[in-house]
Amino acid sequence: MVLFGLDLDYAACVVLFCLGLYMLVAKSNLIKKVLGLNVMETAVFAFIVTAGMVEGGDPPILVAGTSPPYASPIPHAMVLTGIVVAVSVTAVALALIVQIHAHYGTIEVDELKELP
Amino acid sequence: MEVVDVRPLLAPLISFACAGLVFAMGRSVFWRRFWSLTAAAVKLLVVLSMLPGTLQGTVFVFDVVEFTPGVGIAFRADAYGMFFSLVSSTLWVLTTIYAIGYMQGDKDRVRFFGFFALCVSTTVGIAFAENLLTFFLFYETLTICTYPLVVHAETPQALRAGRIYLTYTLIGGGLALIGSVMTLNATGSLTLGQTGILSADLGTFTLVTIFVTLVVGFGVKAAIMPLHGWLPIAMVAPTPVSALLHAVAVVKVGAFGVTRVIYNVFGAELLQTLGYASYLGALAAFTILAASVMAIMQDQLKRRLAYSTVSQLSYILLAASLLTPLAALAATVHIANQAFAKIAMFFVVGAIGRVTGKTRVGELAGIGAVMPWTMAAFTIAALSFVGLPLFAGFATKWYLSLGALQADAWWFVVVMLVSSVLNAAYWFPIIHLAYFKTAETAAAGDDRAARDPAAEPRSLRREAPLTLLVPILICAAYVILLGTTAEVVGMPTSLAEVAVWQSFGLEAPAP
Amino acid sequence: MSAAWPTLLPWLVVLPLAGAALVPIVAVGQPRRAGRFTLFVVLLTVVVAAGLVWHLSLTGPFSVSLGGWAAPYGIELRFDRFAAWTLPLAGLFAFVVPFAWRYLDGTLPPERWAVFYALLLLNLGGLLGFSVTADLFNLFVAMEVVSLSSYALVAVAGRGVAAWAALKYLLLGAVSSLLVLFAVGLLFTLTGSLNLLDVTIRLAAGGPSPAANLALASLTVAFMVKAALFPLHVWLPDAHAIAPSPVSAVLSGLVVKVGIVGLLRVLELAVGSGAPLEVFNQVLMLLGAIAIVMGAFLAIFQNDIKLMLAYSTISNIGYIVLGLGLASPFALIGGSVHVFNHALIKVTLFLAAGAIIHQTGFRTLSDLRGVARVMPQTSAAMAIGAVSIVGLPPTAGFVCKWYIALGAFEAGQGGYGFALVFGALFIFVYYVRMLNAFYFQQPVRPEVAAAREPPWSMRGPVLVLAALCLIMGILGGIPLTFVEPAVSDLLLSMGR
Amino acid sequence: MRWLGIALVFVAAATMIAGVADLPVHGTPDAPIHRHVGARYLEHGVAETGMRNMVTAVLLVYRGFDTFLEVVVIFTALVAVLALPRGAGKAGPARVVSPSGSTAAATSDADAVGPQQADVPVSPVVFFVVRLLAPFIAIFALASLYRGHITPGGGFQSAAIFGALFIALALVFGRERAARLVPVPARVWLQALGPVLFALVAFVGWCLTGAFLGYPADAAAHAVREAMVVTLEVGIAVGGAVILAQLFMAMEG
Repeated sequence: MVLFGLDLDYAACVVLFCLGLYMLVAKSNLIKKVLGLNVMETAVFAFIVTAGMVEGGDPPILVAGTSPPYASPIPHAMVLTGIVVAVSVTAVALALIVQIHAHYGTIEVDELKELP
Repeated sequence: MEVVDVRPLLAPLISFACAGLVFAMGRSVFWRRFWSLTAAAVKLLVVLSMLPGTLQGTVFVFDVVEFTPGVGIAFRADAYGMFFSLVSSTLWVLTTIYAIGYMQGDKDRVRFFGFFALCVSTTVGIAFAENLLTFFLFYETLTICTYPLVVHAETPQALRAGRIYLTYTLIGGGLALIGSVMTLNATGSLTLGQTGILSADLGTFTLVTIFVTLVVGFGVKAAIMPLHGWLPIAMVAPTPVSALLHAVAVVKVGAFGVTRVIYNVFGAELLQTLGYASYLGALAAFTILAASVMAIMQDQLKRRLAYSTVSQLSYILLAASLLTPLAALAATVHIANQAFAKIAMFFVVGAIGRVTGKTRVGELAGIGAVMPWTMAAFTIAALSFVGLPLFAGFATKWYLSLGALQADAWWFVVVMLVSSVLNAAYWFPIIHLAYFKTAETAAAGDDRAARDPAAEPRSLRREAPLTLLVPILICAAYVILLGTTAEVVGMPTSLAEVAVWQSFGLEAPAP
Repeated sequence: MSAAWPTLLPWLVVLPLAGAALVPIVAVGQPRRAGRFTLFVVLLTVVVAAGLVWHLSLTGPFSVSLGGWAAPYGIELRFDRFAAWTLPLAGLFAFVVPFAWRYLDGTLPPERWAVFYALLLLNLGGLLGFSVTADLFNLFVAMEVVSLSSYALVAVAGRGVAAWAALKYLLLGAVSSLLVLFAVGLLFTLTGSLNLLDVTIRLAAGGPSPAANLALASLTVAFMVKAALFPLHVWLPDAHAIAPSPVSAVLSGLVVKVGIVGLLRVLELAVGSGAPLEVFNQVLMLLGAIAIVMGAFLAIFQNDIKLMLAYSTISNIGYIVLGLGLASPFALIGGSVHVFNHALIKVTLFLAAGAIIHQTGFRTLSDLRGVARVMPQTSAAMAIGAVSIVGLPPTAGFVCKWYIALGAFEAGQGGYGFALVFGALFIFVYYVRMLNAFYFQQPVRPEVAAAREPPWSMRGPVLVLAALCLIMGILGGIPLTFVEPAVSDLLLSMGR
Repeated sequence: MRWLGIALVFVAAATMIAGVADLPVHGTPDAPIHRHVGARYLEHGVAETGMRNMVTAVLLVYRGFDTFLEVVVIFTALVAVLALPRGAGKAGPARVVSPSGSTAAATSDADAVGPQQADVPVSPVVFFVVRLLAPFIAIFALASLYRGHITPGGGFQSAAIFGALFIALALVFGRERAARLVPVPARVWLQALGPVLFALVAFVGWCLTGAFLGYPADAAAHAVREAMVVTLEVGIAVGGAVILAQLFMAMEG
């Protein structure tokens, strides 16, 4: 859906990206920061998949039931890999947060800044 | 004509290897002394072996490795480089002997002798540098190697002196780097072999910047007036360091660098037309006079010597800035004259400090009786600075005045005379104190006719130990030698003439 | 045999990564075997890299399409002359691993040695993958392997403090990776292909477009974060200071170069596609100059030697970026040569500092007074490293300063030449403090007075690296044989 | 600090919107994304790879190296988490982890395993539903793995489902009992399955076709290609599942 020359789907992804960025930058709780990071990641994946979509196209599985035009398979492959990267980064981030909590007893950035 | 020869590379390598050996085997006193002395002697022989060839005008060239396209690390032993390396090699031998005696029982001698050898290897490297890149390479290495020597005493003042020394010299090094990079960018080559590689059509901005950055960059080590602050403060180093580095190696490198810039980077004709050298001449003249005045006020012996060095170095810069062959001859010859005279004085001050513990001018009353030979050398050096005939200093002043007249700048002759008077003003009181005053009369403050010194009781005479005395007397002998044999062929002055001919691109007239 | 070398290119990347997976298996019974096996894998990689570089010197750049699919349809690995830097990269790892053998005794419990070495190998594999790939998405995934292993390597030894530094590094690094993925998505949408060369050609055909510029801008910002260029450097000092020394050496010397290689790729992309190059160069020049001065300025107030070394990384990255920004032949050569020289110097410095900390247990200058008396050889390596990081002549650091200053005047930007030279001298202020403390002051702490030289597995690499710093300083010409043609090709394509 | 964040977000939003506005409108079949590489995959995909699901074809055949690096990333995540110091620090909740071979094992044979065994008390309804559905989830994961090249699904998807199943069981039956699903000595081998199998298959492909991870194209070697694909899929699925399980176990909150 296009509105004054701007593709609204892409615009939605950008807005989602910026929301995630805000969460990451402004929130003081570490878990919320990591959640913000995940929101940003989802936004980028959504952007890549919508780019590969075809209006009324079938998924790129060439079996009896499907017919061209097909959605492009490469964005899906990229996003699949991207999701695994997102999972890995989030896993390591959470493990670090566990360490910080274990050592400092808090995961609020403001409190962490005052501690020695 | 140019001859490819490995000796210009060999000279720095010998002292570099000596430094490595001293660091490696320095623990044992014998091996440390053995390596230092043999390396000094061998290097002097290598440099001397090139002397006959140079006198005939042959230039020994050796390219080591390509650094950037068109410029590499290369050596070129022309007459001027030979002159400077001869001076520094002979003095290295003398200073090593002196240092062995002087540093008896001192701590960290391994580090001392190691870095000592490194400094001399860089000095010779600078003397034989074929292009500004190699020159700058050794120039900065010299800064790094002298720092541990300046800071040898490890006292807070020594560390402060080291910091100030580094600030001055590294900023100088930075400027020199900018200058050489601009020259390479402007002309595509950095060789010091020709009489000037820059051309007038480069635009005043580039030429002025190159001149200022290179002259100030090397001028810092030549201790010209506004940039001289580090020299008096660096006197905190042990005397052999002050003697070799601050009277011969480091400061001479600065003066040598400025003269290379004037004669080989710009070239006398180009500077004649541009006229920048006259500003340098004025600054040098001012430095000669102001430093002498400052020297008079110094009560510390070593600081008085330091200010005298500042003023003497500006002789070389003044001579170089006159751009006439005779003045260039004065500049070259003064490198040797000032070196031998100043190093003799430093040795004397060191010997006095070591034997009697006196460091202030006021305490020197009656020292002539206590250490007659040492003070005799001091007097010879002082007379040479004042410029009396038969002493080395006279030759410089004589050629400098001729050069000034050749460049019809008569007021520089006046500067010469005034500086001689000022020199007398700060050397003769010391000699007077030393010989014509005994310790009691000086203390009593009256100036009754001094009793005959010969009648002093035998027990009062405590001469400096031989290892200190011998280098002092050799230096004094050199001062006289340089003074009397100015015109004799084969003597240093003739080498200086060959250097001047090469700097001005004249044909060597049939000997 | 020489024809077979190119097909080994994918194995250059796969060897360390598969090796990393095997390390925990090899170390099941014997934790020490992990270290030996890791060195074996690294040396194998060095041999492959040497063969590839030798082949490169014979035939020039070559590329391998994986799976047999031609370039735009499959992933293509390209070994161009800039990729020759993978040999010294693997070589430096071969020094860091033996150093870590004894270093880990004091810092990690034996059961975690295996995962530590696995992380190191993954880091090496990711770096190699990043340097040789010519495929945009592959670039992203390889960068992710490097970043992920770096986050963990920062937090491996410390308690909460290291985790906090690592988390800051992670959050910033993840955002920059996302920007790369976003740019890859944009470029893929615009051109329909992921191969670097193919994308460049199609972008050029398409003419200038804000979307392409946005993609290049987000790539630039992302790689600036990875390279810790000044305004985006906040994560680097804590991360590199808290990490164990062999890790700091790898992070500061090699992982930071991911950003630089990335910026080179962006330069190639921007050049080909006709994007506004002047803006790109101006920004790089300005930020590079600021980084040099600020990196030096911030370091003056530090007392912890590893923090000082971390800050000097920031100014050295400033050198390289200034070289890239000036985009004149000599400046580019200087920047590219410094990518290797700085890695060599920084690894020497961090390993020497690590050895000193390992033997004495202290990290601050005031505690480490007089350490040169008890550890002369390591302190000598530290001194050589300090002199070369400042860029004084006989050492490797001087080569780049000379070239970039020359390049600055060649590009008519004299001001940057001055900033480069005098910004570097700023650094020497705190290195003089370090050398004074080491050499010219009496030991204060009894532990320092009682310390001895580190074991040979730590001292050997440090001394050899220090010697290399000097050799590479004098023989500045060797890396030129690869860098010069590479830069001239790049300039050719820039139409200069 | 807060205002800096908001300013940064707006700047980012503005530049991205400006850039994105210039993109060709999505969804039209003739957009550049569909014409170039994508079209070729759709056209020759079935013939060259013998797979129906083009996404899996891209993942395993055309861009197999990406997937190799992908498996390495997930392995890096595991190694990263294992590298961090273990155990609760001074401020962590003191939670007594009963040793794995403890009394719980004694009662395992008795069928009366009640919800109270779990660390966190679980309502009987959830306990019963999970126990009931567990086998079916496992079968679905296997189906997704097996039919990955014909229908949507594949290695990563089945790994995710297996991981989720493991976590559900761990929550319901308690961490120690679930840990015995993945025996400690086997973990070291299983976690390395992904990268190692990929390297082996790539080596085989290299020997057969001279190209890294090259699949033999001729009809006779059809079986070999099939075997290679299945090995890769199994490597990704099992390796991924074990890694996800270990990641969960390592997170002692």
